Amino acid sequence: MIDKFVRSIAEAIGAVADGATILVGGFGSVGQPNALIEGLIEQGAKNLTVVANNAGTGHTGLAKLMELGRVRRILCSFPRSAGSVVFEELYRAGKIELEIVPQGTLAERLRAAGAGIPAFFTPTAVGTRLAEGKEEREFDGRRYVMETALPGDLALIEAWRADRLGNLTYRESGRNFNPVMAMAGKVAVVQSQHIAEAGEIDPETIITPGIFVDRVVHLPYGDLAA
Amino acid sequence: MIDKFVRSIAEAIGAVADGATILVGGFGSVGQPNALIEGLIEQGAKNLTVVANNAGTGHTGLAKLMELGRVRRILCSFPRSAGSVVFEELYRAGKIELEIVPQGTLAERLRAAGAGIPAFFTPTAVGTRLAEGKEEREFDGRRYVMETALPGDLALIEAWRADRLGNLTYRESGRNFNPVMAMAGKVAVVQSQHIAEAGEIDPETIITPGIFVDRVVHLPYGDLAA
Amino acid sequence: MSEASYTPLTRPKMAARVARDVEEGWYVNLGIGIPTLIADQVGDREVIFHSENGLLGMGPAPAPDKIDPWLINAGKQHVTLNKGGSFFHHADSFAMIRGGHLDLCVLGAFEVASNGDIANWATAVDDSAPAVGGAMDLAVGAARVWVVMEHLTKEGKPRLVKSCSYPLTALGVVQRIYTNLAVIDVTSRGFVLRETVPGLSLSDLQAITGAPLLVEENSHG
Amino acid sequence: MSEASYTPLTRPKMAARVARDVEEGWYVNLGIGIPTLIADQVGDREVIFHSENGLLGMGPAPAPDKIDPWLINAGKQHVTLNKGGSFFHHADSFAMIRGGHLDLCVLGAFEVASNGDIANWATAVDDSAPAVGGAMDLAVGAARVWVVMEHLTKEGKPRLVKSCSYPLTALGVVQRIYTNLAVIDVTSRGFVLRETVPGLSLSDLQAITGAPLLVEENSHG
Repeated sequence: MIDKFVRSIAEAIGAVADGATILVGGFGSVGQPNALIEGLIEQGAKNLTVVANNAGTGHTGLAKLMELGRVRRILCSFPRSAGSVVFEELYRAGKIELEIVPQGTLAERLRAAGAGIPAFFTPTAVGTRLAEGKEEREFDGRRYVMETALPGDLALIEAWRADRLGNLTYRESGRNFNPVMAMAGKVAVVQSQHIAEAGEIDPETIITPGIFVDRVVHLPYGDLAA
Repeated sequence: MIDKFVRSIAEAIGAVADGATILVGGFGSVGQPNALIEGLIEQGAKNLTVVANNAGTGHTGLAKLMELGRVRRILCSFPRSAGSVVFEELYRAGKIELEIVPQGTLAERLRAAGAGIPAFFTPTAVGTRLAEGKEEREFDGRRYVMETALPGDLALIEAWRADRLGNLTYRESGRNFNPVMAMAGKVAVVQSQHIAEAGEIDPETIITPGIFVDRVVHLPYGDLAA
Repeated sequence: MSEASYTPLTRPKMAARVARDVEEGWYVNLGIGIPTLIADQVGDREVIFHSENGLLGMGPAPAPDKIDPWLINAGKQHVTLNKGGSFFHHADSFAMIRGGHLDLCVLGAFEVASNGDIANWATAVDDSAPAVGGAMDLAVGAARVWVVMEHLTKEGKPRLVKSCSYPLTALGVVQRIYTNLAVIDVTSRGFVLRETVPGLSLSDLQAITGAPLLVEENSHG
Repeated sequence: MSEASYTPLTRPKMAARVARDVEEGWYVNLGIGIPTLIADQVGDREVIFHSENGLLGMGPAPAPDKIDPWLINAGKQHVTLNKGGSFFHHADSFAMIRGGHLDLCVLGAFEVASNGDIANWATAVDDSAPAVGGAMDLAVGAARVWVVMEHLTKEGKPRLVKSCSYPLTALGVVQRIYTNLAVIDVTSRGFVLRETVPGLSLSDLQAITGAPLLVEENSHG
């Protein structure tokens, strides 16, 4: 019988090589796989590339991973926000590389990686400094830049509900980047608030089918809305 | 108040210009907008380009539209199937143009059109006669062909449930091409088996948000499974 | 030519002025800042608000005791979902944006040029780590891109210019600008003045605008 | 060297032979024809079957009185959905395929070349309107592509060849071939024979195979 549930965060994270690319779900504080990020901190891999919408806040989670000097490079759309103190200090000190990616391009590059599309054209960023060095091309008289797929070695996902097959649902704006990152990660691991029996989630409502998911750890740290 | 419901098939179809490109949902007989196809037949537009997975069977629906000489060109992945007699006769007689598109490339070209992506690269069809004349390019040592977006002037969609805002759900394998065609159509019109009040469909389970939908006609021609 | 002879619009009034032009049935994305205020000003018209983090049908802020921590907008503020709203993931959300499905996007800006270029993400060329978010996608994707901003910077420099000095967000996309002093269309001929606050003359406005303001014959100046 | 000295596998036995190599937990897409028969042969192993028209967790055909007309597979046959199955649209379905998420795809074929090229969609170069369906996507996308087919055509010609004569479906993708006579791996050195039906010698098999068959030292011939 297939059973993607594992008993610990460490087991979920598994082996992560130095230099790996880690995709981290979430937008703002919603849908962030905080426990898995802690697990990655524990695990110890370094020289990481992190792909996330934001560059962490305060001194926990992503910010802590960066503060520990474990992140060589970060790709995100919104690095600077209230509380992104660790990132900003590292960046000013030249201790972390940054690639700013427009939010829609970030989402599409992740989906492309998951969908076997190595590159695509987008009108976003044409003529701006984020298009510098990128191939440009016209279609029907409009200018586009070419963007490439952004795959990850490991995707850290937060879900609302999961079953042993790895089928996932999310909650409200907690969905955000999680489904495309689950697709784009060579290995996708999930922390889920709730668990369900196989067949309990209506097959019409599964957002991430289990084919994209490798391991799930049940972390009922509380229904924040309850 | 927004109300995308219309009272008749004719109203749903609206004005269709000669030479228009029509996207027709469905895979096999499931999820096919049969009533809307009839409406298009009634409406009278000719010299049409049709995009559909199959090229019609028997002498009804798409086959009838073709038999009436209204289709100049068809793009599909599976033109020849049991009962595709009308298409085959027209094709042999040189009275219809055919572009065969691999099924996954067809789906992706439609999604691209809906997502503002003018072109993308895919490994599908590399080195085959379906890639003849197409731009080829290597990424990381693997060969890919470039495919372009496939937008439609009008998308004909079959849904299971719809509300006045045009939010849709589908039923089982009736989903197929319908969601990507709704995205890719400049105008998307829907025949829906069931209707719901706004807010009645769980917002987590809406497959096609109303932003992609223009008009909906309620056609309770029977829950086939009941 | 006295400044006292006219009253600039307050931020809520600017938002209200934009809201007047928003039509029922439109799908609209509102940027952070003044644009956010527009949602409360559309009155009885049913307008569907999109938030790029995966919401359609975004409603107003909840009462403090009704906050749902899972429901935030792109500005990370707590919001609600109206009946008939929906949730989707980021790639689908930006498919809506990039695919031209939004009827309108209203953005704030540092500068708009008379050719429609907009600069609204990086405050300086040497800003080392500016946050672009969804601004570039929204600016190129929506069917209509309107900007709402103060007519002048805090230092008194024009924000409507011949050519942007800040790093660009997108080229030639802005169609209309609402400031605290005027409504200006961006046309193939450049800025066309549509209206001003009462008491403000064209010449006074031109003096604080960085590019020529045209007036069409049937304009309601 | 008599044909009577060995018994070719029947179609169900060919399917059963393939099924033996399918591992629990794999996500598998089965082509039309013999591959379809594999699903019933995996026994107790939990294997998740994908159908390109938007199903994961496809189950067996329903009893005639339990047919659900909305639930068909890519071959347009009525099927069921196992517990834990899911529905999705065509672009998501082919994202699974093209994105390399399927562990295995088993296809029928007209011909397979010793470099892994497969021809399985158009029966002749001058076939004017062949139906490709999802064959080209499946052939390039799955992590493993296996072919199950008769060793010879009805006319007695080899289907394992040096170079395909039929229009190609994909280049260099086939990893293993199951015929009614043998199991053959496709390697960088060409066809490597893994096993034959009892009583069939390598030389007899080579005589009806269109490209050299290698045998590795530790092969179970």
